[in-house]
Amino acid sequence: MSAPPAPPMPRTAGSAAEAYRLEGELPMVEQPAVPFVEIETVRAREFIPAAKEAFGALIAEQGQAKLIRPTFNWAGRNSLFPLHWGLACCAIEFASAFSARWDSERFGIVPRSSPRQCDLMIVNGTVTWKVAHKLITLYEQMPEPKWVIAMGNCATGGGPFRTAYSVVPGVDKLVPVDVYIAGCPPRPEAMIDGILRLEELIRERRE
Amino acid sequence: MSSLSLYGVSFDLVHLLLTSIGSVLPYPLDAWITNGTLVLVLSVLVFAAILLAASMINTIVLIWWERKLLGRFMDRRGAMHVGYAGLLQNFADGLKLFRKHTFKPAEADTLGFFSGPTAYMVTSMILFGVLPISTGWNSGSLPLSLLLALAIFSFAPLFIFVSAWSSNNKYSLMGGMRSAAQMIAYEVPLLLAVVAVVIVSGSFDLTTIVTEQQNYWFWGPLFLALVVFVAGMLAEMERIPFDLPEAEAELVEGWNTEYGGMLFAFFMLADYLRGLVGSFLVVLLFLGGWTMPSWVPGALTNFPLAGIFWFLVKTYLVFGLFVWIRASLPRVRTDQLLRVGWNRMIPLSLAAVFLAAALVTVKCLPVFGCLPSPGV
Amino acid sequence: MWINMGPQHPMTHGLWNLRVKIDGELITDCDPEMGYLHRGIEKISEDRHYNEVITLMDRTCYVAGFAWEHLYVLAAEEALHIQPPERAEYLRTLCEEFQRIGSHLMWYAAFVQDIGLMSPFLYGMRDRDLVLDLFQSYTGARMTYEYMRVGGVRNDLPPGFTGHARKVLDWLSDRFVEYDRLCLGSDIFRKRCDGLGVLSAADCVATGVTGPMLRSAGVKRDVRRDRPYAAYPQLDFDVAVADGADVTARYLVRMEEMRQSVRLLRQVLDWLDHHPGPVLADRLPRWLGAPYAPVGKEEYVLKRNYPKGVGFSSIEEPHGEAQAYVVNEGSEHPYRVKFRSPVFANLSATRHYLVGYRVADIPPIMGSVDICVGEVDR
Amino acid sequence: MQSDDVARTVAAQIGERFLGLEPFPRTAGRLRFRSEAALPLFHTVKEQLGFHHLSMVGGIDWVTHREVFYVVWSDDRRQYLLLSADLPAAAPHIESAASVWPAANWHERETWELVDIQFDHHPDLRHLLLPDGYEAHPLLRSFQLHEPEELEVKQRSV
Repeated sequence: MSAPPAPPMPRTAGSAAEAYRLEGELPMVEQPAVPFVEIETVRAREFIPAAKEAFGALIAEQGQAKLIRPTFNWAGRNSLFPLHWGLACCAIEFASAFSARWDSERFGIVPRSSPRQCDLMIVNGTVTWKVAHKLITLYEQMPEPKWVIAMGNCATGGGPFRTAYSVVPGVDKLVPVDVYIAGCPPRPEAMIDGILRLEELIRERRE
Repeated sequence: MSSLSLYGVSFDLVHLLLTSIGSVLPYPLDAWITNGTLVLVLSVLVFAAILLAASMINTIVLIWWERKLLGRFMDRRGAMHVGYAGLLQNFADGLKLFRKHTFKPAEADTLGFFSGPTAYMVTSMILFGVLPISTGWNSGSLPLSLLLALAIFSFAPLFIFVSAWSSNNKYSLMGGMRSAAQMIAYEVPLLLAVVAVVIVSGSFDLTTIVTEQQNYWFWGPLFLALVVFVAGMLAEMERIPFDLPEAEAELVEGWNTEYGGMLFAFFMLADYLRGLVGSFLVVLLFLGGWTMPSWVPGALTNFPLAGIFWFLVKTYLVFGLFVWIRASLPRVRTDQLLRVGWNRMIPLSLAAVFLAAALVTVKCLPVFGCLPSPGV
Repeated sequence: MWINMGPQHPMTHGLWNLRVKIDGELITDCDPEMGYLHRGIEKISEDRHYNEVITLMDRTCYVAGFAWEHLYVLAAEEALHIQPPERAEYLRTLCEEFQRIGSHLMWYAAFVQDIGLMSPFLYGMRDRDLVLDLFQSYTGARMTYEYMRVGGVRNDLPPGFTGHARKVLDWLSDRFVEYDRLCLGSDIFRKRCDGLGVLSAADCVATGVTGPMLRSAGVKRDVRRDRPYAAYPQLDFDVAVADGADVTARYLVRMEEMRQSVRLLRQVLDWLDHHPGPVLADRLPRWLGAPYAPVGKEEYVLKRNYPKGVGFSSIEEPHGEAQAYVVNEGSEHPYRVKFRSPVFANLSATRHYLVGYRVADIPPIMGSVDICVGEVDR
Repeated sequence: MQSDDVARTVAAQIGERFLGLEPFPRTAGRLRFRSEAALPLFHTVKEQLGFHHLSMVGGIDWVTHREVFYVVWSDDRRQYLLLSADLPAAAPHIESAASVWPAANWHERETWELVDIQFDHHPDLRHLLLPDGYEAHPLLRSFQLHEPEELEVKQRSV
């Protein structure tokens, strides 16, 4: 007994899954016989998605769970480049965390000035409405995968300036936040601890 | 020589592999598979792969060396938690950058944006095929290998400028302009310093230049040329007293501001490749390459791969000097840099050339021999 | 071509935007854009009890928290007619002078990084941590202390503090020599900084520039000397001045100020060793530190018959001359608090000391101004 | 006492628009004047009395009226002098001091946007601390602080 022939892939919009779903709902239409060998030039732009799909499936089945994802997660969590900027008080402790006593570079944390080269935005201070759209721009300029740490009370929820007219009550109203660090300002140890917790999150990440 | 060279090694390897495959194959196939052209092509590929692996590993270890050394200069530790003493840190960085989303800013020029870093990386890598590392590590004797190396070395400003221009970012553009101006300004004294070496050694072949240094290394008699060469090299490598194109304080990240992910990794890797090549050249031209003076006990120079070992030791020490300079000097300004380049470096390098010519004329080189070796 | 340097830019050391018009590498015009860190501290203060405002003061200038606490506390005491005990005044002087060293070390770290010196940044931060450790030993915090009170300070020093503080001062005095060797000993440093960002004494006065920038132009003006407050009248020190009005002169002034601070601190520590006493005035109004509750409009109405008053104070903050104006209308909240930030005035003169130089000169010049955006935007 | 000299000089210059010199601890005093006399007063204080340094400009909303105050410093006298004028609550305005003391520029911009005091003939009166187009004046008494409204927390899309 041979398996029924797969329905033809739709050429335009829609996906294979959609075609299968339709098949369940509608009565089968008689298909003309397909010749065994079809001589056709395979174009690169058709080949690449197909190959991607095939290899993607292969990797998803076999390698990804055991090899590829752990490897890349290991790399990703051990080299987090935070964005080098300072908003307010916490920025000083942020800088202290890179000084000789705490030396975040031990963990591979190196601040970069260009958002294009960063994985991690540490919001180290009070976010005002005036700077909000620039913060979002910076976040959008960072390439995926990216993370955000809200450092200190102001970034978490407005802190002592919560009632002020110009302050965003927590940066999570602007961008998704992964880790919140309490403190006003948090000590450098706390900042490093926050980053290590983020590393734990990345370790369990599946994508 | 050819049987000893790295290229010979790869040829032998491929030949062995193909003949063993051919021995189990029927008639027409075994003749085809052991044919000379195929062996040649494959051995070139194997040679390139060995070079690639060696250069990559060396570059990554070089970055580690710089980070640890810089950490010590700054009273801290540097990377230490990933792998033993942070040795795997740079592999993690590389893998992470590989994993990052590759993108292009909306207003950037596609062709230039992607080809710039790639070409910069490739030209830096080609250099490894040219430079001899030890007696067994070259692609055969090129009579003009020094000129070829320097020619390839000076391609870089073009590609930096292309990628900076096509990024469509004001900081990138300014960085690219500075980079081009600086590299062109320092190309001239660099080459003139090399001319001094060529005059003394009488050859453009790096292998010959090294064997000429068997008795005395050139840093003693050609000290002036060495100073000019190191300064020029610092400018070419864009390291800290001359790192204006990436001056972090004013031009965010200089010409690679808009680059992220793998393209940024290309830039970083190519920068350090050039750092490695620069240190190689200093060692080859002035510090005797893989040779060691005769007063060093034979046990230290006669073990297998001793040439490579000593060559790498010298290279890393020279790079350590560059790191030391980076840790202790501030950055100069563009106009000061160019003024020093055109007004000071060129006269100095001309003086070095004349000095070398005078030394050769009066034949008093052994007097200056820094490490005289009467035995050889 | 206008370029935006900020709000996220390595040069800014905070959240502001320097818009620069350049012609090639030459600066032809500039326009600082402030307010990215405007947190409405003056408004929130009207909502707080007198002692609660001190919490905000620490965050106003986060590298010189003690100086701003001191500034506010002086004005509030004047407005509320309270006299602090003498030991508290010495303790405040101790805090302020240590804070000056800490702030200048922070400045040093940021400034040398701007001109590309990498290691001294780490050295400056390392030595600043020693000062912060001292603060931590008697306030419990590294940066936001909440130590001073209207009418004194919160607590006395822990036992053994003065001995430890003297050791730190000895260590720092040695380090200052090292800093000078690293910077002034370097030809590149001198070439980068000499004759840069010149702002003459007349321009300084006209544009309201104060602090080390003014003293670097040769004007011997220091609030600690001209209008002494706290324990300064009893202490012996010199006002650091330099000629040249350029970046190097500002460097020299700040370095000398740190040495003078060490000298002042030794005197203060000696006094503190021999004069125990209370650190908080007795018979303070209890509502000074009542718990915070948001208040409505009607709360501003006078409730108690406390005498009204206006307090004005002026201190020599690490960045320059800071002033506070506190209006007490007899309620438990200050009616109006107004601060004068020295960096605010120093930045408003940007056009005078930036135009005509090159893009590469912006970081050293702005570094020599010593910017703390928190107190500019408040 | 030097403050007598201040009162005399100012009274001679601006006449009855000079409202008196109140004593103020550890300063030369607080000089009250009518807002119409601003510019001549500033010139007098700076040029005749030698207060070359303007430190601070601020405003206070007294609900019934507004007050604008200046703090100036003289290097010769080593003293501060406070200048203060009352302005009507409706459309408060005063002549800008920026032509006399350039330092007043930013201070007046700040006072304008926070306390809503119009400075006539100011060279560059636009928003400094608040974003462009912000219409409220936060340091007025009528401006109330309140708990921020609840906003939606952004979630990671991946």
